[in-house]
Amino acid sequence: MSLITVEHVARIEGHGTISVELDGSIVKDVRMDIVEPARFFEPMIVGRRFDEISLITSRICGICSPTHTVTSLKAIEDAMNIPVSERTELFRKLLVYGSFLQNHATHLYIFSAPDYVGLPSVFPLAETHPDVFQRALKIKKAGNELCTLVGGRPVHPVTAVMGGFSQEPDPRELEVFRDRLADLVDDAVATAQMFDSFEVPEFSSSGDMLALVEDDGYAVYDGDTAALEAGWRRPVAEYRAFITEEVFAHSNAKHSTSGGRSFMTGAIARVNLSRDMLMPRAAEVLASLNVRVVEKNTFLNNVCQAVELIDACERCTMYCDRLLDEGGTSVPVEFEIKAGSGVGATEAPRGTVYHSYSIGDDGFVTGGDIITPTAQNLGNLEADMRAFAPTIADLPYEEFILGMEKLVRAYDLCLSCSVH
Amino acid sequence: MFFRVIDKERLPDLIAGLSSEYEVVGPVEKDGRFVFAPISDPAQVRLDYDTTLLPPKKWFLPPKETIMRFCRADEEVVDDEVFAPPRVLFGLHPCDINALLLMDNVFLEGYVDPYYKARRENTLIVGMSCMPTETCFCNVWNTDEVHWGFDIFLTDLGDRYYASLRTVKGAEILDRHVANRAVSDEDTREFQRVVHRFKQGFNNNVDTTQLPVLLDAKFDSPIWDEIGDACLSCGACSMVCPTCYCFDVADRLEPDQKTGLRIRTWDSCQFKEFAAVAHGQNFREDRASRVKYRYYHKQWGYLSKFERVLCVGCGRCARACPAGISPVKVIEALQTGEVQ
Amino acid sequence: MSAAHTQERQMSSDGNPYRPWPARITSILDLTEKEKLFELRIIDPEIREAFQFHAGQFVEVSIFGVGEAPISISSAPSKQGFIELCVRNAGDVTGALHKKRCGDVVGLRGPLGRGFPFEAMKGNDVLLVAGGLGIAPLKSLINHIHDERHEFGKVTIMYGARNPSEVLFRYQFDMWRHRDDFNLMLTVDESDDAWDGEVGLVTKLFEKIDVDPDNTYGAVCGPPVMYEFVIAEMRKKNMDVDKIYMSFERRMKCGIGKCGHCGVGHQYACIDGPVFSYWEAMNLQGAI
Amino acid sequence: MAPRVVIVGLASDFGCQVQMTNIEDDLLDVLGLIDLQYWQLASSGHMPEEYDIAIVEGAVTTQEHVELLKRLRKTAAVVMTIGSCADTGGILALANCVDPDVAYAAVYGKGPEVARGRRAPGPVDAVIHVDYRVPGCPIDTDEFINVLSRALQGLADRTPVDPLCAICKTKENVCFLDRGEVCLGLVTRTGCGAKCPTLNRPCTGCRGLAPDANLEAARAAFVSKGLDPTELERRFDLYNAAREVTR
Ligand SMILES: Cc1cc2nc3c(=O)[nH]c(=O)nc-3n(C[C@H](O)[C@H](O)[C@H](O)COP(=O)(O)OP(=O)(O)OC[C@H]3O[C@@H](n4cnc5c(N)ncnc54)[C@H](O)[C@@H]3O)c2cc1C
Ligand code: SF4
Ligand code: SF4
Ligand code: SF4
Repeated sequence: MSLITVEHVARIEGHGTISVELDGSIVKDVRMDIVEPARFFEPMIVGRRFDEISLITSRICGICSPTHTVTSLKAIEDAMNIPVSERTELFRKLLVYGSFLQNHATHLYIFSAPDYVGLPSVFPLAETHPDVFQRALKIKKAGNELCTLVGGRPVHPVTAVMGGFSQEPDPRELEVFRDRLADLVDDAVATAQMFDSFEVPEFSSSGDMLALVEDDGYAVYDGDTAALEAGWRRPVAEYRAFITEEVFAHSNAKHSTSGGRSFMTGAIARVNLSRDMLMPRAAEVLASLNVRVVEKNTFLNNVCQAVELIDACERCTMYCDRLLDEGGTSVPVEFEIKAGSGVGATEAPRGTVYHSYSIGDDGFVTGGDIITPTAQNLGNLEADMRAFAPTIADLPYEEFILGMEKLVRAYDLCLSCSVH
Repeated sequence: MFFRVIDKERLPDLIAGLSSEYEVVGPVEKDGRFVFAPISDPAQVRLDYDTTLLPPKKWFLPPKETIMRFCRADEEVVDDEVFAPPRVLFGLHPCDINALLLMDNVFLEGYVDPYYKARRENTLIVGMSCMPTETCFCNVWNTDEVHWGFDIFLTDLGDRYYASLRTVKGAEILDRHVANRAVSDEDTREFQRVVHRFKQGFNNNVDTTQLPVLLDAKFDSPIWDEIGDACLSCGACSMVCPTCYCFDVADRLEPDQKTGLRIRTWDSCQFKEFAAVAHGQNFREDRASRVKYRYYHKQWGYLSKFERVLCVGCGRCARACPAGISPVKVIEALQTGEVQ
Repeated sequence: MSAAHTQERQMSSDGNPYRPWPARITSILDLTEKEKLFELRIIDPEIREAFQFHAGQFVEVSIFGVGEAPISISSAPSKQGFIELCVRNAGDVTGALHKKRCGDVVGLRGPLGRGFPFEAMKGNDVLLVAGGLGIAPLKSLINHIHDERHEFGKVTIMYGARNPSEVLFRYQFDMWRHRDDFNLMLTVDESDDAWDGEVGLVTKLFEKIDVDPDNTYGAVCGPPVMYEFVIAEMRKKNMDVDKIYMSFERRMKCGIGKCGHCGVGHQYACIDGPVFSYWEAMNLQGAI
Repeated sequence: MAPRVVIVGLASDFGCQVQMTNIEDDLLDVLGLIDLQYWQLASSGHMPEEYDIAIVEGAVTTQEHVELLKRLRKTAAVVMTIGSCADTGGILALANCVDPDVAYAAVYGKGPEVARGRRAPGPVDAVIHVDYRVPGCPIDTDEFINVLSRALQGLADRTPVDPLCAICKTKENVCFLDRGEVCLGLVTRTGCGAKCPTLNRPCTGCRGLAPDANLEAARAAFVSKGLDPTELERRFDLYNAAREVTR
């Protein structure tokens, strides 16, 4: 028996180790050890005031901080029954999409692409393929600047508060940005085509796929949870009933199952469940790619992210237009502090994130629960790893490792999120 | 000086007219208070403002300004051009105009500061009469009146303005952009009545006789420790003060480290490092000595050079200080030996 | 007193007094572990010729990317075409300067400030007292007196350093030591075997001298703690408060009376000083 | 020769490392100044034996972190921390306010002990000496480039020591204290350009206590503005629960 380990897998957000137990070339066991230290966010928020919670939970993840902020605000607004304006929702959507743009560009180009072109990092591309490198930075930068425009800075937004925004961007800047987003569509299309051209192994994940869905749109900010294969659709408030979390000895992150089965969440799940809701250009490009209608090849999560980039650019252009044309206000609504419990769910770039809190009548939090996409994905990832490893076990060591790393990276893991 | 009268409803003509030739900066509302900001529409201008958050000094000495660009390899300045667009500062109260005159002493005497000078030369000043507020004490320093340092000064007579024209340029732009007429005796009588009412409106009357003596004699007074204990060393007072001019200079390299900028930023004598030198020596280490220095310099140091006190009684520091320290309170404390 | 004594011409050719002139380092001498002596020549010949200064004045040395530091001119005003700076490595700018090599270019602004009243001192005895790096500005004065020795009476130099390895300008002292028209006294706080001079604080040297109070000028420069004690000794010798001169070190950013950092009492060290008479200094609250 | 740099993450949300990638326009210039030898977030490869500069993100929460830091300190000539977690313990130190066993049970229930060598979260300088710091949650990219530039030139650390209000004034914000809202700018280390107040949000103290802050006077100022002075400490805990101050 021998044990292969890849410690602190590079180019993923957070610290994790791949372990493969081999008996000759027979794969005995495969694990993803999450060594990222626990940070105890859930107990940490207990005893803090309702208006500090989104500041704290934003720090679960530096990449999806806009999503955590928005989800956290929604959960507290749900608990205290605070409605927000449509304008506030539009700005929040821009914030979430800003993090999609920046995250997908980072994941695709900085984390994943080097695997497919045989490089240790993206930096050498700056010289060999300056156009690709510049495109990566252009999309990423637009994402950051969208978050900055709306939230005040790229990481950990400042302006998003309970019931609205502390400040709105200058309409002139919004106008400039709208044009910039419209411009970016072509870069997103080129990204999708590039990832479509990369060869990926034939593979089908055994788990189900879960994502938010809405009747009238590509669900990102709101919606119910739907399961692709199990076929159900349920309100997010019931998430505790359809997602079960379990603790495993080798991992500081918990694993999730739904109905006893592992599942995947993220771009591939969203595209599978809501592909009819994509914006025109995104839909058109998707149709032209090699991705099949119901696609369960985990490796194609990358292509699905690229399709979402196109959708995000188109959609945000539309949102900017609406914000510029329609009036309304995002000034925080007046509210009364009261006791209650609430749930918020949003699509983070890498899957659905759930926050739920209970608040006492003094406005201080008495309990909280957070499930991040990566925590949901880990069980499925290990199942995929177990299924995939034997198919490449006879490859030379380096290639075997690269194959496993590619699979892991396809999930766009966020390990610090997973151990929050 | 020459005088003209403008009907109140015609004033927007003047602002709009000036906007065609200059960048016009005037008082506008911000979150319930006022700031001097560029005007795009005469209706934005709030001539009923009490005082602005920052004084007009930022238009001459910006909070942060690149004074030169350099190239590191050959230790050479590549650019020290001053950007000074033609500008009108509209609606300045007498205290703020007087403050600029005090700043002029520093920046235009001795070594001339080319950045300040260029902006000063390219800026026209239109003054505006005001009414005293709670925190105003310009009466104490005689800075409630202003006789030069502006191009036009408008005194509000209710339905019309009494315009004092100090410069050729001022007379010219007034004539060009707004209907005006000669001053009648009644106008001048009304002007006197308004000024009288203004003078009656002050409620701060601190005794400033022999202030330099008081400051020197009380240099070691425990009063300063008491004030020092209350001070947050936050520097808010210096930032909002129209007559505080201290600055810091620091170099910043561009990310490629090849070229860089020499940047000056507003500084404050209330900051701990302000008087620190090498080898751990700091001439004003404790808060009390720093607070004391601010008042000492304003009311005696500057006076010893320019024969005026470096304060115009605008009251901004009193409003900005979270601990409520103000010139009036400090002077009173020195006189009575008690901090109120 | 103030404005009249300061140099008021705009320094730089384009009228920007903040803009340094490029100057080349033409020689570097290691004096001690921490101090080096730099010889600098302004590159532009016209400006180089026009550069006239008084002992006690200083320049702002500029290293782009790092900043500026005020440094006293150590060479004599009578020597033209170059200046000497004795610089201790004390931080960013001085540290960066220490890393420079002969032939490198730095920026220079000056001369700045008010120096010693050389003209008024003529015809009198002079007592110069330096502690540590305080010898840097005084050396300029000593050199100037040396060049016009016949104009002065008795010249006494007292110089104290912490230990023999920190004694600056040894080569100069060795020269002066053998002249009988300079009374040179060196002392160190802690001696070593090779030291043949005095041991103890510089104030101890006062026991050994006689002063004619009616016509002696004093010039003092050293660390802040030194002034009080040296002046007490001078006062014991009945020297006049307005004939004792001292140079002050303060934080400076501009050197031309704008930035406010060097405020001392009601004056600015950069334009009203750095040299003040003791009478003036007594009137500067918080100065000594 | 460009200095060899390693970038190391302890317990954190990676936000500051993400900010380091967020300097898109200057990324290549900055990378050109250094010889980047190890950055787990962005590149495959192993931590080298030798390097000159170690950039550390994250709070110290495990014994492994302590060992790692000691190794870094021995090897690197310069240690630079980025972000509140590394600088003050940051948000993570809030967990110090909760009994660790209770916290553990709340997250993992009765499950097996997986959190290795847990320690109360704290700042890097509680373990090793730090030469340069970029405070803030997250770091400001400009400040990061500037501090890195100073480190590369061997210039002194100039982390600001004064509170925030001065720069807030230059932004012409109406003071939150005057609006009856708690703002921590009075005691928080300046350098962020008063980011939050300028976006109409009170400062929450992410850059830590200004070394020259006057807490006593700040409490008095709160009282005079009709605010609860105990809120100053309570709010300040958010990013600074690991601080040692006399309460
Ligand atoms: C008139 C005059 C003449 C002088 N003559 C000489 C001379 O002949 N020879 C000589 O060697 N020296 C001389 N000095 C002293 C010299 O100017 C200082 O040692 C020098 O300015 C130090 O600059 P630096 O950049 O090297 O050090 P800095 O990097 O400025 O550091 C020095 C110290 O200053 C403090 N400091 C500076 N800036 C900051 C900041 N932004 N924040 C916090 N702390 C800060 C710190 O305490 C630091 O330790 C003179 C000074 C004056 C005023
Ligand atoms: S000291 Fe205060 S009152 Fe005087 S001018 Fe400055 S801000 Fe105004
Ligand atoms: S808003 Fe906050 S940071 Fe700004 S001045 Fe007021 S207390 Fe200071
Ligand atoms: S204002 Fe306060 S909370 Fe906001 S970035 Fe600055 S220090 Fe941090």
